[in-house]
Amino acid sequence: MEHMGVEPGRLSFSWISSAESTKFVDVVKDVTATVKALGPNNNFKKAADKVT
Amino acid sequence: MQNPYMPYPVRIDEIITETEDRNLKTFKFVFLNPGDEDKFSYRAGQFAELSVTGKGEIPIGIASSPTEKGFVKFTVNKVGLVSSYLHSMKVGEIMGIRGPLGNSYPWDTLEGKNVVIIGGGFAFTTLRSSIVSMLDPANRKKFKDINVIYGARTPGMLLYRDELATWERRDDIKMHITVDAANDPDWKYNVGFVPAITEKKAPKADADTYAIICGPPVMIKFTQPVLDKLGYGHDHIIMSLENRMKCGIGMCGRCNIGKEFVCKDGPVFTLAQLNATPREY
Amino acid sequence: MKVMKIDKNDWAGGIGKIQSSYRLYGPVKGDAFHDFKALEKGELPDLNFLNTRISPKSVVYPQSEIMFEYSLDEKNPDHHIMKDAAKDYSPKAILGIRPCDAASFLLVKRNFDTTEYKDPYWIRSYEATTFIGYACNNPCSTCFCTTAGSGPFNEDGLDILLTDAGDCWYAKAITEKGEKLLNAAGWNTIAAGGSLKKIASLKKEAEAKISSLVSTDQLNNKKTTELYEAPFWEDVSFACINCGTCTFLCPTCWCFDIQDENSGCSGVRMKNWDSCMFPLFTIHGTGHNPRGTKLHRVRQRFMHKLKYYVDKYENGIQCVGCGRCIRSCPVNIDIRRVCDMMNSYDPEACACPVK
Amino acid sequence: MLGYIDKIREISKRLLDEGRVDMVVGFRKGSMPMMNEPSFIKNSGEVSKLVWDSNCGINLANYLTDRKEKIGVIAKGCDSRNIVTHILENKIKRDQLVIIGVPCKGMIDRRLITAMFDTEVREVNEKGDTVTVKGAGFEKKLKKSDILQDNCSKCIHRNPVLYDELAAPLVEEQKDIDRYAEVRRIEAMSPQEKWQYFEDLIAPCIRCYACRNACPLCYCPTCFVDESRPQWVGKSQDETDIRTFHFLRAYHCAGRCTDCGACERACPVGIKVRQFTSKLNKDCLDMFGWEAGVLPDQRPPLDTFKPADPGDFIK
Repeated sequence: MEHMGVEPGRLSFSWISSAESTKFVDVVKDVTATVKALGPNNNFKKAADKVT
Repeated sequence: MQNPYMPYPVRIDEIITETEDRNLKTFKFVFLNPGDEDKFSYRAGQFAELSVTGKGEIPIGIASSPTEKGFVKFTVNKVGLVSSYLHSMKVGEIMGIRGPLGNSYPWDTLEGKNVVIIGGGFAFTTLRSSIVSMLDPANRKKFKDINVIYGARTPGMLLYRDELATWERRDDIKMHITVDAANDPDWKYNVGFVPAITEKKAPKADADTYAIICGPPVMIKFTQPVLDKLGYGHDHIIMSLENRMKCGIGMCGRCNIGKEFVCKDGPVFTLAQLNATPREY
Repeated sequence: MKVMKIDKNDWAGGIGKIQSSYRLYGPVKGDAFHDFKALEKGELPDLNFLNTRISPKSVVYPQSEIMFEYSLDEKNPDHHIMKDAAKDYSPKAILGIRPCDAASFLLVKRNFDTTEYKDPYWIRSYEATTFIGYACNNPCSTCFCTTAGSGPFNEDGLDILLTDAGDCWYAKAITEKGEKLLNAAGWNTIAAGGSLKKIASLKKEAEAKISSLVSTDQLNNKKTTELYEAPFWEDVSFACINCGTCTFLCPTCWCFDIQDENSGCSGVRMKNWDSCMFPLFTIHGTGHNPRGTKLHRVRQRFMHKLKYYVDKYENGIQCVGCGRCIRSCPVNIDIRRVCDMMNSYDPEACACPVK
Repeated sequence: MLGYIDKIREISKRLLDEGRVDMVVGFRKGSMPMMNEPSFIKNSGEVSKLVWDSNCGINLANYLTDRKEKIGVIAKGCDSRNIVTHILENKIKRDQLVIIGVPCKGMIDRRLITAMFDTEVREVNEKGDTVTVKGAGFEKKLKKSDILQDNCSKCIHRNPVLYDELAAPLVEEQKDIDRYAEVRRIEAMSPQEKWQYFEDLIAPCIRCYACRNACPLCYCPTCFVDESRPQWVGKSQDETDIRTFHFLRAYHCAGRCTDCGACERACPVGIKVRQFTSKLNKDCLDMFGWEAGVLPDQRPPLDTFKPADPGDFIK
């Protein structure tokens, strides 16, 4: 994804057991904070409906 | 220039679950714009594209009869994306219908003739349209004997059961209803596959007798030899086809069998016509 | 009709003038090949090409075209009702179209403009277009237009035919639409008397360069079902990978799909090019596919172009001989070979598989 | 490589005569310069139709699956690697095949040659390492190594990795090839530059799916772009949908792609489709030491777990 031009930080992988609730919360907090800091991603929005 | 892709807006007026497996529902539509009903003037055997906004369109045979006014009816089997969504819709919701499309059963040819209708399963929709239309007091005298052979897997899988019972009681139409197997101890009609019942009940062929046959491929496959045996000429066997369609007006290129478009030149063909085309249906 | 002489020095100026009253499309060179594009103001068409890689059909018939818009928001009084999308049918002109490609529009018109139904998108767009053809002085070895109902100087479907006469252009006005455009361009110097003769001799020269020919004379005499069952289809279709290259590049392929696409509470219904090469094209909701194998699909493409169309319209094959499918097929399936096999097919003589 | 054909015909004839195979899948002479057509022969009288030269780039592994016959197949290095992949993925059984291995010296890039000249290329002949290109009013001799397909020029598996018969002695593999210079160039870009690079790369795409259909790996009965329930990708020419198609397809080839170049060869508008897969090939090599289709008896990295697999990307 990063190779395609999606900024680092927008995609995150984690390995969390169903018992690791605190880790889950931490990861979600981390990821949302990183994504918010990056701001909105317009790249994957569709082009405005063009009429030819 | 009239835009043939523009559906008429309609409101769902009534939804009837037809069969015990709940996979077949009849939708009754009312046109939103008063003038559209007149523009949607059809003959039995034609179909329309049901347009579910945001999902797409599906070609469905018209189940109501031209003699029934104020609404149009379609019976839809739940199969793909659009039909599944349609099954989840409720009375009052807005969608569109586009048509009428295709040719119809050859009513000009059938006038003054004996008509044998052979149907199976949920392919009975345009046949219902035909029967209601022929039985209309203004039309009945245009036809000689009317025989109907209609089969389904079980009694609960028959479409339009109330109407079937009404027709049974009439003496101007001979009904031969059958099921593959009856799970109902009170079943008082035939048991057996459509081809076998056809062999027993269908009138012998003559120049004035036409068979309209519409049903699943396996039924058609085994009924056709029976009709051959009874002496029906291939130009006296009338069939209605279905194929994947999009435009419904002979332009998008997918539904053709040979040079004929099922959507525009069909869906009704005689077996004699089909014999001359590749069997891509 | 009149022939104008265009001094090569007046070329750019004329193009500019056309652009003030027409949306102008012309061939433009990309990285490796030419393609038709809407020309910017001041941009000149690049006529140094044999033919474009992709056909110019998209100028009239875009690959993806929005027909309707709708709202799914029940607060909107017109929710779930289709509304016509805004369209621009102001005059446009396509400059540099090869005669074979121009002829293709006449073939496609038979599909979209019928007595029963008319496709308003195709017809309006077609009628808004002025076709300025560009005669082929140097056809390719894969061109077989002369035996496919067209030719390097063929005028069918054109409003103007441009001929490169070396030191100048000759522009022959074929229709009133064409004359109007020549006026708009300010190209109004009538060519000297010898111009028609010069064009005729260039035409003869070009036609003589067409080295590949197909025979189509027997196609309408063949029985559809016999051709359909001919044994050569296995051999013809073996290499095919069922990509849509041939159909997407073909000027005469018109098949399309209709799709709804939602975005939030609104959406559009559009027409997109489709291809008989794709299994999805014909598959039923039940999963049954009447053209379930690549043999079916390859056969459909050739039967449609070379038999069904011939029978349906009794006006020749649905092919103009541009050769694009031959040049771009990744596995070298050649319509000329298939056409000859079909045209010469004799079921009696053919007990063994044809190779 | 021209000399191979006698041996190929001889082997094919023998296999057909002995009844070891029902058909031989190979190439017949094409109808235009630099093109040969994949085809099959079923009786040994037809072996003379088979040809072999530097225009046999199409990957024949594509033509083997979903067939019942016993097949003799002519396989270059890349074809054989895709056959290995097919065997690993249970698309075909080893004992259904007789592989006629062809040590390969690379295929020529017909698009490159076509683009070199303003007028049409009418005739192309090869002799040894020299390729002679002729057209109206020109004739030019080119060195074969200068006009190879990009993937062939970087190929380090020219010899078939799996074969039953061999059409010629094995060739020397290319050494010291920098296969991933272009990938590294993109890796060094900023996210915005990367985005723009791929946007420009796929701008000409017409969604004909030639790349997908030419790829031996793309054998799904229904491709994700064709699914309607759910519909993953829009059907219009929107660049988001086009990009989604290309990069998801590349992901589906991760750890499986043999860099045979079929996708690029098939693309009618000249998109360098391999730019998507090369990065994944490089990563597979860097992280797992894996090259697809080289080892017939090892599972690919993405369907196995080893404790030593790199996992730094997991938080």
